[in-house]
Amino acid sequence: MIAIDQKGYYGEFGGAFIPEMLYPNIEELREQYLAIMADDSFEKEFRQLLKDYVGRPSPLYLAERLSEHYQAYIYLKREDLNHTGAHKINNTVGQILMAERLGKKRIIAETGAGQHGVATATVCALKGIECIVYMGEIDIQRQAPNVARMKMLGAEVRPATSGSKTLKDATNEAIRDWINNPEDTHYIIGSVVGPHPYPDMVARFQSVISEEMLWQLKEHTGKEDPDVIIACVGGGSNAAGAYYHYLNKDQVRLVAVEAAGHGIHSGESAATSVLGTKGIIHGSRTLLMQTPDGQIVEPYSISAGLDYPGIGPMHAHLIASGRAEAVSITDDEALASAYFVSKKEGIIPALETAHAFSALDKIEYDSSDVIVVNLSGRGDKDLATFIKHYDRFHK
Amino acid sequence: MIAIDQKGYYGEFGGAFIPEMLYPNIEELREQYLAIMADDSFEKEFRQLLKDYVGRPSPLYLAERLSEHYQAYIYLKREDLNHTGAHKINNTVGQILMAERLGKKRIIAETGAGQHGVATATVCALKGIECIVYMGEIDIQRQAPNVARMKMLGAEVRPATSGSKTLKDATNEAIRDWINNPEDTHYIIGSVVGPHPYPDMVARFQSVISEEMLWQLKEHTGKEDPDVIIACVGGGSNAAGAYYHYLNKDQVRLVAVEAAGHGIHSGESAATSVLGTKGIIHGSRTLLMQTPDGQIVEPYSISAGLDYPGIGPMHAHLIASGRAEAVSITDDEALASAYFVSKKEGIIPALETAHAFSALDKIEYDSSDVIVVNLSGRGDKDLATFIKHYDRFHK
Amino acid sequence: MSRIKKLFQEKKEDILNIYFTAGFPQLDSTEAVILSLEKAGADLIEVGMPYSDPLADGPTIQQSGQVALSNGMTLDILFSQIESTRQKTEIPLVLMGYFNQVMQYGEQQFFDRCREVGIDGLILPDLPIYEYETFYQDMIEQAGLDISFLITPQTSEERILKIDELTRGFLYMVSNSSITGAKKGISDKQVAYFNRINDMQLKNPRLIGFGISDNETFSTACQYANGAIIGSAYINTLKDSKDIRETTLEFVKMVRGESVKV
Amino acid sequence: MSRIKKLFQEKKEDILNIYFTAGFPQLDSTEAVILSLEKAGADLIEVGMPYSDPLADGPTIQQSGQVALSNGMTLDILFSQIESTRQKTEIPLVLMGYFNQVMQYGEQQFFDRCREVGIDGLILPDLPIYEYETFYQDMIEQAGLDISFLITPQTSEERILKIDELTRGFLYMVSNSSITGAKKGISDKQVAYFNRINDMQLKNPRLIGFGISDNETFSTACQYANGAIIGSAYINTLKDSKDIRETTLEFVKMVRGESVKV
Ligand SMILES: Cc1ncc(COP(=O)(O)O)c(C=O)c1O
Ligand SMILES: Cc1ncc(COP(=O)(O)O)c(C=O)c1O
Repeated sequence: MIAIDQKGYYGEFGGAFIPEMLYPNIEELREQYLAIMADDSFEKEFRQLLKDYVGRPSPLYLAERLSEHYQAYIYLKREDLNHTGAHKINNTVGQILMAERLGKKRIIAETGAGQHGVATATVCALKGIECIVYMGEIDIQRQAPNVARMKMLGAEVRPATSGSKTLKDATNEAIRDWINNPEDTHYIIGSVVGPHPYPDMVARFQSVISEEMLWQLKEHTGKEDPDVIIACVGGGSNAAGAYYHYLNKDQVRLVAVEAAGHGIHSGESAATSVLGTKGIIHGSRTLLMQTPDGQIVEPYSISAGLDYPGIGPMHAHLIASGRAEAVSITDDEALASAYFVSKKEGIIPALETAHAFSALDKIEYDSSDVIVVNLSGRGDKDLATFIKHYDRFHK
Repeated sequence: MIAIDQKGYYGEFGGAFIPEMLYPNIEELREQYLAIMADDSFEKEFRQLLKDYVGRPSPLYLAERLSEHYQAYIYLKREDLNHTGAHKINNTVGQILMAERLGKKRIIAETGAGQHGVATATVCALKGIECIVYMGEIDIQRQAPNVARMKMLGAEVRPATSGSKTLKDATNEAIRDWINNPEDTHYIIGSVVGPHPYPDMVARFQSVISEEMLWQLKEHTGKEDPDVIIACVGGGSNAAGAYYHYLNKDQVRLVAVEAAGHGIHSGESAATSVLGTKGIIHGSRTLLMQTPDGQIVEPYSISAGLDYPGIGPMHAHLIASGRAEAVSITDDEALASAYFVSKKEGIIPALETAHAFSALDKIEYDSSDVIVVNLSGRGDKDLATFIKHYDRFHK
Repeated sequence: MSRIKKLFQEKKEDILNIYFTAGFPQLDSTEAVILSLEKAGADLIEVGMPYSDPLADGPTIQQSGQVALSNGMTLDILFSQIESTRQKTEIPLVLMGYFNQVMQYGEQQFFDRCREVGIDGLILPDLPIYEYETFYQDMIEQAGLDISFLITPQTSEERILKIDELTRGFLYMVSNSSITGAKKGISDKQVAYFNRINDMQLKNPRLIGFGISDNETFSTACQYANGAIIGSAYINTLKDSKDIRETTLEFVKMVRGESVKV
Repeated sequence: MSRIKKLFQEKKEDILNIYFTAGFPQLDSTEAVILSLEKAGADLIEVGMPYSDPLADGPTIQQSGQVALSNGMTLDILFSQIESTRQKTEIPLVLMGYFNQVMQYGEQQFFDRCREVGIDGLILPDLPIYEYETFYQDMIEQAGLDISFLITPQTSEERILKIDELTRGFLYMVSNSSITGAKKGISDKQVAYFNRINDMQLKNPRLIGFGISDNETFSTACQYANGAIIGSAYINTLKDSKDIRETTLEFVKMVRGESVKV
């Protein structure tokens, strides 16, 4: 049985390793999140916004040309069609409603690829709430369109200039902001990471993905279960959402795809499942990339959303327990998949999602298998990167 | 009764003023399009792709903060949530299936904002068909993200370097290409313009917009009819789609919003309803901006998708007959609306669509009125323009 | 009898029809071009009304039109140029342009003025025969103007017969389905098409246009029709011309094969 | 009795606890800093273990940690530096760091080694009391180490009592809910909070930390608690120091109000 316990542990992973300054915030959330989510008015508003504002259900699309190429039934769960272009908004819609009910007046968030920052800025605009987004300086450069979008939406983007100047550091800065503003501020974490109850709360908001997959697969194939679900894992929120209702169905294989950067052992990688060891990052006991002395290692991936040295505790548990298979994909493999999928299906995936597609080249499957790839986001934000590397892949 | 006649006329507008070289293509299409569209297998494939690939139905969203601001019930028809980010794909999905059934092996298209080019490149990738998109040199510059997307999708973008180097000239080039390649090529026109049967065919493919509005409004408000429908008009395809099922319901006001550029009478404008006179453009008798000598005037708008000297013959008829009200919106009014809507609703509209929003400041309505704004596309492609002018609007 | 009909009655082969854009290279070169063409031995002249958006023309003709328009050419200027030139020549003149120009001038007015200034026929490539028959045939006939329609390799036999019936003066036989100035030479496929049309025994004489640029293509075309039409190749020559008269003389000689240009 | 307990038994007020980052400004400045602080009159020293991702610290301490890490500081080096410094001083030493560092060293090993080298107490800001009680309390007690937990203006009364119960040595009273080095001065609101805690009659002595930087803030803090903790202000001084001993002497004098730095 894969489940989270009372204290926020999936097996030995999870918990809430937070400074006392954050205790009231986290405790308030921990005590209330399940009750608030179970409340009828919350549920109603959440579902209505998912439908009318986000555009859910996101389609489940049988990709015929990919299916032919890979000789299997490849379905794409189209989170790229959500408002703002990725799965991230499922969670931010939920959390802004949560923040409203907790009486918060100010929202902070961290972002890597900028999708979570945009999704947060979006729901803050929707509700007229102040929004500050922390983003690594390097990510600000490589995901410029999303920075522009946040500005349009009225959010303030604050650069994180320490460490690797990427997602990890943006998260540090967001936590520091929260410590400094413990009373009126809600921190909308963008993935299934952070102290309990965040991993569980975010997974629940994202679980709408697999909730829809159940009936959509039934409609398409006659049965609820696919043979394989593939999702990329930065922190792991899109994967958590895609796996959620299948976690305890052992017949469904779960494939978690992480970024191997220039190669797993190149020293420039974010392949946490291989390189990670148990430790604490951002308030959670999980797998992370660190030195023997416990210093967190700066990760690398071409994909800002996967460029993170840890994974959510649920995924640490799924991988450690053997429930999920981890696959590591290099920058170039992901780029090749992005070009390939764009031309085969007319869908330009996000760089993060391109890693998930690459797993189709790595895993074993039968020609009768139904494989769902969670298409976590669209690639508009990555066009500059795609164009930069285009010629190298098109001789 | 608003309807097209046998020869492709809406009242005195329409027809097919084409050189003989195009006659076989246009005639083949004219003879077959209705039968093909009525065919079960076509209908089934079209509907399936709209659902699973495009992500239809697009939501009808009650914009609460806009409603409060404008003191009316403002609903947004969310064509921005379609795959590729605008209404254009409804038409290209239909036309690629049409081209397939006509046995065509090569697709050409013109594009202004690049949305139609992207939508065409997308369906060509989906079907594995060669795709060439003509685009004005100026539009290639101001809509760079869409140029990159077309490249990713495997299409060739050919610059139109004559005239104003915008949509009109791209259309000329596409027609020339078609004249040169009359046998294997289908020309996917991107709006309700061009010779009969294009205006009617494109309107029919886009009519899914108002088809959904009927039941969505019923669900939201208890009745099928809104009081007002607002849509921007470049060639007029999103407007045609949003009006279609309401054309003969005179109780529903139709508002057509065109681009006034630097001001209707500034000499830099695309306000065809005011400045246009009857004439022929791109094979259709309609309203267009021209000199007394019949030379077509180069239009101007900040919005590439509205920067066109004509309007589709349906709209010429709707306006000339008084069925639709025309509203002209300047660049700066549209920009102000883009900033306003982004911050009020968390939705960044396309520059084209921003013109439609501006009409809310211009028309009369009651506080009990249900107003649908057709949110024809998202603004990702326009971020550079928005950021360039941002400071001027945020003192 | 119209000048065009007369021409085709008197001459059955090797008819050379040359197109030029009015107002190009200079606003007032119209007369010089027409008189030089006549002098050089053209049989028929197609006067292009420059247009902002000439859909059915290639880049050469487009650009010449742009130049003409920026030189200030208008229909009124053109008509008076023709009117005065007509005093000096009896060569058949065909006006070629886009139908929007006709509409804006006022259809009836346009046709009347054509007649008045001495235009003999019209080529309006984007006026389809359906519109022609329904709205304009009577007006044009009453104005006493001839009109040429196009046929292409894709035109069906049935439709060719219809077009032949409506045409007065000569048929414009598009050599291959492509816009002016686009391709070079004449292929076997085209020859088959020419023969097919030949065998149809149409009532109108036929001129082959598109892709005719020199003596070789002109001579080949003349084997299969009453003559041919040259456009872009002549415009290109005019573009670099120092002396319209001389350039035109050399060009027509070259096309006729009477001398080779050095 | 531990050195910390002894200190608080002997001295009830004006206790000065100074934090520094081990390995900053130089890898081997640890001993000089400790001995200088003692000499200058600090009562207690908090030795910071530099960390890559110090969530609860402000930019000054973060940056000093980065410098220390690039100087090559590791836990093993730090422990041996302490071990040899401990031969020369009896001042109470509290180790401050993040729990991941403890985990990677091995919890039991870490606590044992602390004891061995002469560390007296621990501050582990991201080790919550639930985890402490459940997993580590016994180990730490058996190693004979004191441990300080934090309380903040937001901490509930019930929880303060619980924290007071678990704390051994002294309570770390966060002056306002913000990270180190973030704010300046002490407000009325804070005074109310200090008074509220004072009235609770807790078993542990209390030191006020965060925002203490000079004589004014130190004196105010000392009115409401047994003393105060200074971190960022001292690090900032060290950063520009030519002579650790002299800088430290002047800094402590300044804080104690014994002389004003020029
Ligand atoms: C499109 C997309 N997919 C995946 C991710 C990775 O995040 P997660 O692992 O939480 O789904 C991101 C992060 O920004 C993203 O933008
Ligand atoms: C988002 C959007 N709206 C509107 C238009 C204008 O086209 P139409 O008038 O055909 O809807 C365009 C054209 O590119 C567009 O991209």
